[in-house]
Amino acid sequence: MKMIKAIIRPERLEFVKKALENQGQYGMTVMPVEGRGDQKGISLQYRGGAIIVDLIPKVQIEVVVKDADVDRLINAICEAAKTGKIGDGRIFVLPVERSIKVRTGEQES
Amino acid sequence: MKMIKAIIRPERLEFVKKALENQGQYGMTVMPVEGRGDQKGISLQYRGGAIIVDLIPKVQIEVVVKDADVDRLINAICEAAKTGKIGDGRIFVLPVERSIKVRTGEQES
Amino acid sequence: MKMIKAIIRPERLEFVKKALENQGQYGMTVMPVEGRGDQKGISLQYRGGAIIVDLIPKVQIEVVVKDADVDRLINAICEAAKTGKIGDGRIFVLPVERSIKVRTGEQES
Amino acid sequence: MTLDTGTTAWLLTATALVMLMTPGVGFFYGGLVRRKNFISMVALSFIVFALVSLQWVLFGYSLSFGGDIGGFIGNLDFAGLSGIGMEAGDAGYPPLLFVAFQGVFAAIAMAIVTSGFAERVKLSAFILFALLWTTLVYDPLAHWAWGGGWASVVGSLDFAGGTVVHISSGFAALAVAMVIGKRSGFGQYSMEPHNIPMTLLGAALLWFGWFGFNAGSALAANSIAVNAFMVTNISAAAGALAWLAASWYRGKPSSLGMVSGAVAGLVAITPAAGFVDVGASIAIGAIAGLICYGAMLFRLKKGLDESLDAWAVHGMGGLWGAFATGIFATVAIGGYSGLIEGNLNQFIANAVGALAALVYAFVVTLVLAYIVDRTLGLRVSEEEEYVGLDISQHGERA
Amino acid sequence: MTLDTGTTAWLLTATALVMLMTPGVGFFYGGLVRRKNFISMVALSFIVFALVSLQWVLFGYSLSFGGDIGGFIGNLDFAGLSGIGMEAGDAGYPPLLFVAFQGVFAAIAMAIVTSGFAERVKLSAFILFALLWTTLVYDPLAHWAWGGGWASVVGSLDFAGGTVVHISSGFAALAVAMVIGKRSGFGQYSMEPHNIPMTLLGAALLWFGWFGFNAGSALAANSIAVNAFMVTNISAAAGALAWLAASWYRGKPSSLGMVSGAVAGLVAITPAAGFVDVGASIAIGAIAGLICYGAMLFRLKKGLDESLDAWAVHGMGGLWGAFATGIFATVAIGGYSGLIEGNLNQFIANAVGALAALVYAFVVTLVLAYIVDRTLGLRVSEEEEYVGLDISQHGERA
Amino acid sequence: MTLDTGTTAWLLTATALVMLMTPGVGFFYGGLVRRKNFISMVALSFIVFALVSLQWVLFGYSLSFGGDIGGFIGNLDFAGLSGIGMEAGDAGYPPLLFVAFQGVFAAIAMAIVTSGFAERVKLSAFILFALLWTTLVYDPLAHWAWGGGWASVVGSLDFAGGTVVHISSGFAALAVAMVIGKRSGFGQYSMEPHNIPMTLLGAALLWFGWFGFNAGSALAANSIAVNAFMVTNISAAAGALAWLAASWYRGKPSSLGMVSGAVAGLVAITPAAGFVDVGASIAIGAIAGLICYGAMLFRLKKGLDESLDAWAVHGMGGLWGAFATGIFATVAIGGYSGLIEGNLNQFIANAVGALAALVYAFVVTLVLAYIVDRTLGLRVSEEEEYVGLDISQHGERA
Ligand SMILES: Nc1ncnc2c1ncn2[C@@H]1O[C@H](COP(=O)(O)OP(=O)(O)O)[C@@H](O)[C@H]1O
Ligand SMILES: Nc1ncnc2c1ncn2[C@@H]1O[C@H](COP(=O)(O)OP(=O)(O)O)[C@@H](O)[C@H]1O
Ligand SMILES: Nc1ncnc2c1ncn2[C@@H]1O[C@H](COP(=O)(O)OP(=O)(O)O)[C@@H](O)[C@H]1O
Repeated sequence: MKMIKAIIRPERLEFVKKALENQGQYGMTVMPVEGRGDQKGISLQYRGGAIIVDLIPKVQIEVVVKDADVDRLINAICEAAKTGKIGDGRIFVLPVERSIKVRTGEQES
Repeated sequence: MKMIKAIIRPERLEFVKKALENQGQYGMTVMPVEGRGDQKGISLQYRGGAIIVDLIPKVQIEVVVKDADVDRLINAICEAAKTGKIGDGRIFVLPVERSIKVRTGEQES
Repeated sequence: MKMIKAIIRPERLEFVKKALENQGQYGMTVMPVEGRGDQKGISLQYRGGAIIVDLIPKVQIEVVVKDADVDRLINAICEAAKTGKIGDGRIFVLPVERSIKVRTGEQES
Repeated sequence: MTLDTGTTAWLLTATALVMLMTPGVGFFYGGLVRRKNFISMVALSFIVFALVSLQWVLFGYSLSFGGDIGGFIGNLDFAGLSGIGMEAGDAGYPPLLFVAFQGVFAAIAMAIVTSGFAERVKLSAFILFALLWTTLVYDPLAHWAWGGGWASVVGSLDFAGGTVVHISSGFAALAVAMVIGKRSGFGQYSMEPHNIPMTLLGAALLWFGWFGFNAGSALAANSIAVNAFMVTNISAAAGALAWLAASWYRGKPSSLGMVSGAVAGLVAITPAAGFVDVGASIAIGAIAGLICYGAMLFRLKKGLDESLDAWAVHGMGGLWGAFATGIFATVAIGGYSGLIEGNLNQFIANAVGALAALVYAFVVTLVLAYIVDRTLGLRVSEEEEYVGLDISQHGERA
Repeated sequence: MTLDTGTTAWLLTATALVMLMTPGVGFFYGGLVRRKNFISMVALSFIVFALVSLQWVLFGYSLSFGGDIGGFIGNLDFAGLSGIGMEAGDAGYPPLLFVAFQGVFAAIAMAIVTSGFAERVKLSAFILFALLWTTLVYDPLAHWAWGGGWASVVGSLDFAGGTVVHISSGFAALAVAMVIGKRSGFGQYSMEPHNIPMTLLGAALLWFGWFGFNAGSALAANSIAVNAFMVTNISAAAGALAWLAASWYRGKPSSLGMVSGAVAGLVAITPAAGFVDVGASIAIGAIAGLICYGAMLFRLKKGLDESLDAWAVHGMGGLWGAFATGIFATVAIGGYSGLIEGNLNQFIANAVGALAALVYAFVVTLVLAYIVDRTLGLRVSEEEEYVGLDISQHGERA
Repeated sequence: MTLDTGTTAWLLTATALVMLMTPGVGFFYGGLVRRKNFISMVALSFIVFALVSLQWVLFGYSLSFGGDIGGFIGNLDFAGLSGIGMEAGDAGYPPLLFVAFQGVFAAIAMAIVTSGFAERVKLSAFILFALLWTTLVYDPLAHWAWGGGWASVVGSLDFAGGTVVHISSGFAALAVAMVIGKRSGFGQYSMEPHNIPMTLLGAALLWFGWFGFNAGSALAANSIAVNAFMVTNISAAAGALAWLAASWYRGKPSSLGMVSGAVAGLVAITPAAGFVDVGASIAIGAIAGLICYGAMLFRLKKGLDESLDAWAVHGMGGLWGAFATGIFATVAIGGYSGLIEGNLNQFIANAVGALAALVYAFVVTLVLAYIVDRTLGLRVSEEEEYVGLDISQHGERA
């Protein structure tokens, strides 16, 4: 199994969820993150000094899937998350050795 | 080494922590996440339109452990996190190549 | 490719970012987490009972990098994150099979 | 007597101040629950305020202040505010202003009761309950004490509503909690307050508004109002420090303890504010802080899920305040003597008034809650409770 | 007449209460936007308050209340407050107090307009616009209704600013939204309110402050003030419950709907508060809740991004209030009869006054917004909008 | 003179408004610190309010307003409020109301000082310090200016406490910061304000409450109160815009800058509010915004960790206000002339009064802080500071 870890724009989340659903992939775990990459930072300023903000809010989605589904789902995510502008995000694929359902204890690997 | 990544109900966190402690595993990293799986979504509604909320708050625990401890700890987590109802969560096991203690620089692998 | 996952003190984040930048590594994903390890917990107390707080706020950084860069970057992180006191944090290295840029679809592995 | 613009100005202001207390209760409570029920707690207060405001002008005021029926309740002569003139009467301000001022008291009483419903009540059932409770519990009690009912006849003193508002709502919350049952998971895992600063904000609004509550109850801009203002502040201060100290003794001095103590002091001085002096108010507030803290520990030990401690703070604080009024009342301030000045009768009258209200509020609330529970069902489903009332009842997220 | 300390006390208090409404609008709006624009929304209100306060004493007051020029605007005799005495005049309070009281009305009107700018306005352009709007829209409208302009001459009634403040700001927000254009992404993905409790807090401050707004507009601590206070509260309550019920009927009873309904009720009673009785206020509030709810649904259906519904709530609520004043005014309260008492003229006068103000405010705002857009540019760049105005305009993060 | 209900109404209201400022300071400060110290900041304000309220009625009032001892301090004749009647005296309101009104001033002064303790103070030591400071710094200064002490004898004018409250607390915060030392990590990494909207909320409460502070200090509902109200608002507005503009010039117009400027304007007008006209208030506020902004930049450049800028805003703003009163006072408003009207003596008297208070407050605070530090230890341990005061001092989490 693989974990697809996608870091995307927050406002594309709904589209990505829908796209995954259309591919039959419902389960996922989502968390807000901040990231930087090619996107440039911004300078903040408080009463006194300045602070550089180079971490932009993003959303990270983790989906654990069968090996065979990886390509299909990556394509679906890319399509749904893309705006064509810098900051669209990255997808990483990590190996997963097993997966356990807490409620039933059933294992897959 | 392995990373046990468990996504559980927030209100079971204390039980899982205790269970892991009982197994001698104290170190862990925890973060709030939202997830969906077999649990159905809910429809929200603002002044105007409706919004479907299908992401339910969960807690994610990451524990990096020796290979030999994985099964024991998974069992402990499952037992402590289980309520028997849909939404109890999942556990994923990922390979970890090395682990470094920042303070001392000491490495394990 | 590898994912370097570093859990550090929040107030060292700026130093670690700068250190990685000096190494030419700009891209990263950051999220607030809570962790426990060798650092002891604290007892909280509400109107009535007491609550043990053993999860201390930390920041987690994930950086996906080429295999060849791992050691160098780990050293940089360790140096920048270190205060020498308990609670400085851990770094874990996980294998990454591929990396995709959403905007362009380009893949690396 | 013609209209006194100063008194009218002060009562307009006081009414506005008391109005602000109801959302104040909402934020105080809202910070104490889990995040998933934050909106719910605040919304319950707002809904109560709107509902009771209407009930009050339609018939609630008349039930409370209409012509006496058997010492128990008022008649419907003033229903729909018929016969409430705008000309200043004997009091120096328009009678309609008295209606407005009393109306905001009725609202906050019911808002305090939401403590017993926290994080598990079904909205529709709550609305029905709130209407019943205000009509059948609050209105009679207001009549007893202030509308010419039996309690005023026997001479029980309640300056600003220690019995009418606080004992009634506090013990009602207890009855509600017993009928609706514990929150699922109560006692098994901790339910940490999710946003203490919001509770502190609510406490600030309560303390601020309470000046209107107590000093407004003088119904004039005069020296009684001034005394009420001063003793209110001092009792709150003493209560805050007493609870803080007690919780420090047993662990850490929590900010929640401090503001709970302040509210305890405010509750306890409420019935007494027009009758006692500043010295007494220190004692009343400090003892209130300790009693209510003890009551809360007792409640926790008993495993009772009267979730936000309306019983411990308002119920027990109000009870102490009623007794304290009978003890500390001094003829120099309000023309009445209490126990300390040798007037046992006053103490007895106050005890009787308070205990009768306590029993009445507790029993009738128990019955009402039971009836609503059997009919509409007071409680949401387990799944709805799990996702939280914000989403399940309001379709919203904090 | 010498100074009446009671009236002076009440107007000082009322002015302070109305002042608090402007940050109240800021928090109400701030909770409704996305987190990245929270500070911006609150800051706009504060900036408006500061700017308009200065504009008012420099020349705004004079334009509104100076000697009449053609029924349209005041002259500059009072510019810089020259000739505004501190001695109590005929009214029983110092004229300077009237200046202060009216000034906080001017500020909140412009604060309401920020709804149409939400999450996309460039700060520099906003400041220019705010100055122009207050001078060229608000000040003339205040003159028409209260400063001896044509509307007061034809007998259009506006007790506390339903037309001057609410119709004007609501329709101005609509015009602004049309010129500045939709937020990027509007209609494509949901823009969930990020912090509903802050909106509820803002609503609490608004409800509280509105007692100063309406009851203060009696300009005396008298029975008209008392009546205004009472009907204000009842209309708010009725509006809250009406919108709650309507949204319940179509889905869930949201807390946002409830407070929006309360504001709708408050808006609608504003022009009527000194002229109608409590019975009428129930109808006015409830109908306001339904009308404004309908207006909001209409706005959404049309895909109009008047983002925070100033048009639906203030514009349409104010319009209804102006008509309602012409319908429900009763001689027993304020000396004027409306349609129900057979006085068609009053209804017509009110309709004319309201519609003229509506057209004037809408058209002039359209022109002003267009001019500012062509010169400074009303809108931030797409990138700035994406990162949010807190960071891009203020260099801050909530 | 008999009781004037209008004046009594206004002073009751004003006292309540000033009370709300103390939690206002708590939220203003609480938003500026790191999340882990949010509760602590708010709790310090509450604790101060409770402590000082009690100290005031027990002996603080008497030290301030009791019979003069050598021009320096009052005697203990009024300790425990003995001899404070409830009958209206010459002033037209009950003397007890004056006690209450003055008491809330004492509380907020100490609350402002918490700026210098932020994020590192040990609670027990803080409580001791607060009691000492109020008794040995605030009470004498109040006596000097208002209680018949030397400053009033030499004719130094301080209408509402620019010197007594603001110079004293601002320079005290500076002294505290020097004794307690920098926060660990100060200057090494950024300590971003964690919740700016809460600071804006605090600012709204401060601005609102300040109307009670300044217009209440007229001690009557009269034209002086009205003038004070108006100039207070205008000075705040001018201060807000001045700081906003200055920070815009150097970078971005931050909302924090805006509200800091508003507070600067409010501080500076405080001593002047009963003596200057609206025109002067624009200058006073705008210059205050610029001076305090400059002072803050200076403080940062010096690497001084007077963490929340009480010195820059209250200390320096108060100093400017004291001078400004001596410059702009006009006989037409308050019966006194300043420099502009050719009265150099007034300017000198004010400068002397302000500088003496400054030196006294700074030096005595330094000594007190030093003594408390050597005995109880002012500061928490490094580990406690690291986890934050919410957890380490209160056992709570925001
Ligand atoms: N090397 C990396 N390791 C981890 N996360 C990264 C890395 N590079 C980019 N990211 C994440 O991806 C997000 C988008 O990257 P960015 O370079 O801004 O966009 P794009 O890939 O479209 O040019 C970043 O905000 C960050 O969260
Ligand atoms: N395929 C998946 N990939 C990643 N996370 C998942 C996946 N499936 C489920 N999860 C996570 O597990 C949580 C619980 O799953 P759910 O299906 O609701 O419960 P159960 O497994 O008890 O039926 C989800 O909320 C989500 O966070
Ligand atoms: N076994 C583990 N698995 C996952 N995270 C861990 C583990 N051990 C430690 N951590 C993370 O590292 C952080 C720092 O660890 P800690 O033991 O407190 O510091 P130090 O390593 O300097 O002694 C913890 O707060 C936790 O987030």
